[in-house]
Amino acid sequence: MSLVVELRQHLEAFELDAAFQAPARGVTALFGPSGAGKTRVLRGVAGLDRDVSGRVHLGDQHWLDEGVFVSPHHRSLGYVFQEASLFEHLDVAGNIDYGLRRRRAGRERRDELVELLGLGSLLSRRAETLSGGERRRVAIARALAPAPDLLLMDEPLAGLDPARRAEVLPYIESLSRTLAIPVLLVSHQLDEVARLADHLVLMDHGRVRAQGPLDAVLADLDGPLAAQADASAVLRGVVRGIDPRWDLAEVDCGGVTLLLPATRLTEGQELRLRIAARDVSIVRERPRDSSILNIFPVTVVNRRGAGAQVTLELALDDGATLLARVTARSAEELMLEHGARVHAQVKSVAVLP
Amino acid sequence: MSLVVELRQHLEAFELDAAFQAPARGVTALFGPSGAGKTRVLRGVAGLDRDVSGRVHLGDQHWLDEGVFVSPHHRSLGYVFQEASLFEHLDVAGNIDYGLRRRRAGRERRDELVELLGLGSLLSRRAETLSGGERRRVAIARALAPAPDLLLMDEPLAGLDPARRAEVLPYIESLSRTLAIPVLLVSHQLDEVARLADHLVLMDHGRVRAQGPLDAVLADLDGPLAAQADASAVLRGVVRGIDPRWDLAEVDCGGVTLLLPATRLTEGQELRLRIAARDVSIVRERPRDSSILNIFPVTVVNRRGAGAQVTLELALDDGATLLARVTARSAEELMLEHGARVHAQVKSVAVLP
Amino acid sequence: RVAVAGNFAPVLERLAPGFEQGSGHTLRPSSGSTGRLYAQIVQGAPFDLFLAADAARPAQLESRGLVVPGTRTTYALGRLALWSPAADDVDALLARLQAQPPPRLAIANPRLAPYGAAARAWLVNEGHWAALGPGAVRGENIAQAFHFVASGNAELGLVALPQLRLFHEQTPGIAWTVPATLHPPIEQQAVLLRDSEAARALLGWLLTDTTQAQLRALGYDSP
Amino acid sequence: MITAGDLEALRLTLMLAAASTAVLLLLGTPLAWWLARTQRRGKFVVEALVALPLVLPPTVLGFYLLLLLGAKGPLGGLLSSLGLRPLAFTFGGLVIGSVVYSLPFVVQPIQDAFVRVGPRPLEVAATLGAGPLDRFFTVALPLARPGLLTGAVLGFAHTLGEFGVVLMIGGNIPGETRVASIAIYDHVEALDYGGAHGLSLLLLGLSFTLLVAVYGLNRRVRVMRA
Amino acid sequence: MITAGDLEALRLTLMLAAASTAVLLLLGTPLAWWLARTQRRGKFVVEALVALPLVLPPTVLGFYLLLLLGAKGPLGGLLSSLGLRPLAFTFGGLVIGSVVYSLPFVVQPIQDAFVRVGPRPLEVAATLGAGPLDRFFTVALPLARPGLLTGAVLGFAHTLGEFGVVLMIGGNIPGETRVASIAIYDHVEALDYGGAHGLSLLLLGLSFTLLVAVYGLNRRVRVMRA
Ligand SMILES: Nc1ncnc2c1ncn2[C@@H]1O[C@H](COP(=O)(O)OP(=O)(O)OP(=O)(O)O)[C@@H](O)[C@H]1O
Ligand SMILES: Nc1ncnc2c1ncn2[C@@H]1O[C@H](COP(=O)(O)OP(=O)(O)OP(=O)(O)O)[C@@H](O)[C@H]1O
Ligand SMILES: [Mg+2]
Ligand SMILES: [Mg+2]
Repeated sequence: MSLVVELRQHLEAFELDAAFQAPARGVTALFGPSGAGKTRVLRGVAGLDRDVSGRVHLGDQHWLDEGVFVSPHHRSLGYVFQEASLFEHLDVAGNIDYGLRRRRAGRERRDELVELLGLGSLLSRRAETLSGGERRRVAIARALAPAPDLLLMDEPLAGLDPARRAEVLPYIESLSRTLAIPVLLVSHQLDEVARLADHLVLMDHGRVRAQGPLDAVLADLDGPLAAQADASAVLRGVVRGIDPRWDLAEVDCGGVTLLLPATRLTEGQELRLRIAARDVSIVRERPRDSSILNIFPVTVVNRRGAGAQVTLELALDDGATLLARVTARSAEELMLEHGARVHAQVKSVAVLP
Repeated sequence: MSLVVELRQHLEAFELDAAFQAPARGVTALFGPSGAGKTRVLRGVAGLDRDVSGRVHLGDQHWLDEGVFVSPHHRSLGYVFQEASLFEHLDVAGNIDYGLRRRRAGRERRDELVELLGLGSLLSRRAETLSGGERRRVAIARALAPAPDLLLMDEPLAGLDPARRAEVLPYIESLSRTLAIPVLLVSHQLDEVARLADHLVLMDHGRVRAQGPLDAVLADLDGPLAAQADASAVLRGVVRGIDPRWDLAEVDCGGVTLLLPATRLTEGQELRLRIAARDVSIVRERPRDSSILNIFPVTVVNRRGAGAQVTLELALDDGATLLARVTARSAEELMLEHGARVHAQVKSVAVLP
Repeated sequence: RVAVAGNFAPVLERLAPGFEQGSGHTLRPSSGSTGRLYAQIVQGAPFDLFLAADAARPAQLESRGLVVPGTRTTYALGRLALWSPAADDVDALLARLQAQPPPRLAIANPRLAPYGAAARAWLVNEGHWAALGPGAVRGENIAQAFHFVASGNAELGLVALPQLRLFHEQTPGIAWTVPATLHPPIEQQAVLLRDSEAARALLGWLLTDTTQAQLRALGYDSP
Repeated sequence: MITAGDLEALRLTLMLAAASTAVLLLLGTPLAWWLARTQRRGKFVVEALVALPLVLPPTVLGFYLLLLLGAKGPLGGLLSSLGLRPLAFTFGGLVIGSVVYSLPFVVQPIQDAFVRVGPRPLEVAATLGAGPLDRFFTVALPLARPGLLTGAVLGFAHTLGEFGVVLMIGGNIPGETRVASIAIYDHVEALDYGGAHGLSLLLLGLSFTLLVAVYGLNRRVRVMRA
Repeated sequence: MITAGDLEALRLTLMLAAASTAVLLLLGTPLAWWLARTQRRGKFVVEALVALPLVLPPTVLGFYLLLLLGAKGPLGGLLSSLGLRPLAFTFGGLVIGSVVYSLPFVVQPIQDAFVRVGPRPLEVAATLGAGPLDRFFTVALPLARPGLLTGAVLGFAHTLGEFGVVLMIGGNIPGETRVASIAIYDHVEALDYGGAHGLSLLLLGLSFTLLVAVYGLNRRVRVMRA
């Protein structure tokens, strides 16, 4: 069930007019500066504002359309609000279980979430005595527990420590894949988004500036992200084998093979690697005795950017694309022009699966 | 006026017993997992809980001590709460100006902040109509405008987009330096903290696990951070010159010279560079024709870590320390043992001033 | 300043212009229940003359020494009337007292109002009390008994004859005046609280033959 | 000093107060909810109308109720044409009177409490699949508890002391409509101050115990959950 | 139908209601604040005490106030021994009576509103240098505005209709203590239904206008700021 969104809303001093699609499986990231209208979009999809017009279709369910408005409680969705917004009259367990009965969901996922989010010892605590991060974890568990048909998450991981974040993110992604439900995620951490999202929607001033598969939007040197330090390439690969001696995984990305720390990887696993342009360096000749294990021959196909840094688009031999950010001086000295054959170096430890 | 903190508080299911010092100038980061007691510490310093015992001295002002308790409104501090907590009955201007009259502060800093945080067009808006990021920006402006003697900031930048964050962080740091006021900052973004903080306090379960100058805590391979992907070295340097052709700055870090993008740097400027272990790679021989401009001879002095990755402590020739994270396989193959002479490579674009 | 029992207030108001023109004094009546006025007088309320609805409270004031000695006088005797807005003739009216189920009968509270006490005495004498008394609706005073009947919530009531005379436009149906001999006299007494010339003038005027004749026309008996 | 009749009156009073409070909460809560949530222009006219019974003296209000309920009144006429007994001088009539007079004291605090709950908890509940009624009972009501308590206490206490309306439409029938407030009043009017003091003290003592229990319990509940 | 005396009574009523509301807010707001903020154990006893005047019939309450304030009462005695006039049967006495009787209606809603404001805005204000009084006036009061409005409206309207207490300690003296509610009551008692209807309508109309103005204005203020 893919999600089709087309929303118009008129507020004083703000005009929302956004349209995009989100695929049925995987995470669609909503990205944009503060005040871009991201929260407005989520509210519109959830049906919380009645003064919104347009279309919201989840598969063949028409939640909003000409003359159609399905009440929020009849839309099977989970919403993690930007503020935790816990029920202050209930304890943690009461908050998490609120949706379970109403969505007729079982308790397995709930117990899984309590475990994952470390809420076991907090279950009988009242909302008002929780720390900021604790509240947010409860809010996540509450929205996810009933296993809805759509997940809306407004910066769900803000205020969580990196360790916890690293655990929760993959969980959300695998939930989306196994249940085949779209996830709309607002985040300001592009690295996070990139590691997790399949689809990216860039918003500004109430409008969608760019949208599409993550790889395409991130790699688009003409797109709105190119100027930022966050341009990245995304490679898809399969774990071919694991070297138990060094605990390294061999990941076949169609032509090139990457060596990565094997943590949490299993043989045969499919995965997606985001390789940030800033993590890729260029050498003309393959160096010897380098700690960098991943070095591939590439062809420079594009070069953008002014000032001290430029971004290069590099074609791997199988046609996939890598991005590299280097100083303008290096680009000049190494003659990194269109068609140049060089080697790209990627540190294993910079690529986190 | 340095800050001396020693706080004890007993809550059901949580025991706070934390002591640390924060230098008079610069940012002290409070870092720790959710529920560690960071917010409790800030509240204790602000005097918002009366059931706290211990000491809070800001220079020669004794705010809390045996038999001494100065009311919060007599403590000259600015507090950015974890939730924006705007006054709902006032508009944005009313919120920002609330502290000005009471702390008898001028309006220059206020106008500067309104500019910096992009609040100009929101001044007459009511708090409840603002987006999440907008509320947070107002909260920051409100706390900073009266130029207090101490700043307490509880994840002030959560929910801000990267561009805004990159503007606000240096402002907070320069405020701390020019006014010589300590800043206590809670953050979960270690990269952010590292770029900004001089001093780090690591908390867990209500206690201080480690504290000290940022470089020391981050580089301490025995410390609590070593296991995380965030170990970094911090170098201090002075901008020696700027090459206008490539827009590159030459930064002298006592012995070694780094080339960095010159954006926002001026000649003679002192700065601090955080070099993350994951951004440093090792080669035995200096490669030719590499896009990596910063390559230094180093000596391996220490090696830690199990599994796929190890962290190396590298001594620069002037005695400063770099950290490098490499795969165990590379460490073995390149024989990166104590005493090995190798070259460390650091990408210019990975080092953000 | 006159403290006047609620049931006599409209009568006083009707007659007052005559007094004010004759004497040149202005009347400032404060009406209320006799019990309350009594309590207020004990607490020093600034009244000059007390026109009570009964004889007991003036007597009590006198025994407490709060009155000008020797001024306690009966200024009127009340008359009780049985009234039903729905009845057409007196026989039907009286027959209703024995109807089954017993009708809603409104009386003034026998404990508080002399009219109520009189009503109860008459009902007891006639043998209707056992059937009607416990279910009778009691107004705090005779005016409320009147409201109960006038609004149609009670079918018949024992009210004050002056009420019916004074407001004959609003009182359809049939009324039968209970003979004065069949119930204890409803003595309304007055006492002078402060010896002012105006108050004495008013008390004197109340007892004059012309005034008493007017009161008789309204349904009071003269003492 | 306290007669059997007084105790009877006291019993009746408590029954009346309990019944009225129940009816008040049943009527007042939805009304307060509507007032708190509606965006209609004319809302404040309804707010003013709800407060209006307050400005009339209770006895006068009772008088008008009497006219309304009487055989000739619109409501009384309707009832008797349906073959029903008129409501005046019955317990049911007393409840109606008390409800009319105490309504504003119940509606206003509850309305304020609903307003302060704000839209967010209800939105969250909706996204979790709770329909309007469900949201009302499981979110709005519990969060508005202090206001409900205030409304209930004010309504209950006010009905205990309520007097003018009851006097007018009750008819002071012992055992049926003679409540404690009227009994005390009678004692005062009859100059039986001893009886008045006794019954007043009894009523005050009883109410005080009740109120302390309610407030204490409320506190306990809060503390237990904290 | 409406006499000069009636208008006089109306004027007196409005004055009394205004004065009482002012005193009620002045007394009730700090009391509500204390009740909302205190952590003391005995707090709910005070809460119960505040609600207690409610449970006595107003006339009876008035009777006890009369005993207290009258020339022979302890307070009245004190005053007259100081050479002052006793308060009973004066405008001042009426104000005292109204205040005692309406206090719970004012305190409870304001207390609820203060509780709902919560500690956070006050903490923020403290960190911005605002002392306790400053915080109270610039943060707590504005945020508790709906509760204050409710308290003021209930107090005002209740004083307009207030009757028993005023009747008892006021003595129904024309131009001095004879307020509109009593005037209507007198008309009713005197079977002057026309006069009662007229004055009731006038009072209702006036109050309705006033209430609509207050609620409408309140709405306007909210809308303007939104
Ligand atoms: N009720 C409202 N009335 C008027 N303007 C509003 C209202 N709600 C939001 N806005 C404005 O609409 C714009 C978009 O708001 P929205 O909350 O969607 O932003 P956002 O993209 O979620 O930003 P953030 O990342 O800061 O949360 C903002 O400029 C905000 O000020
Ligand atoms: N009023 C309270 N009563 C009981 N426990 C509390 C109370 N307030 C906080 N705690 C507990 O104290 C611990 C520390 O809380 P604190 O808010 O300081 O955490 P924190 O370090 O700020 O975490 P976060 O990053 O999630 O905000 C938490 O486990 C929290 O549940
Ligand atoms: Mg938002
Ligand atoms: Mg916190």
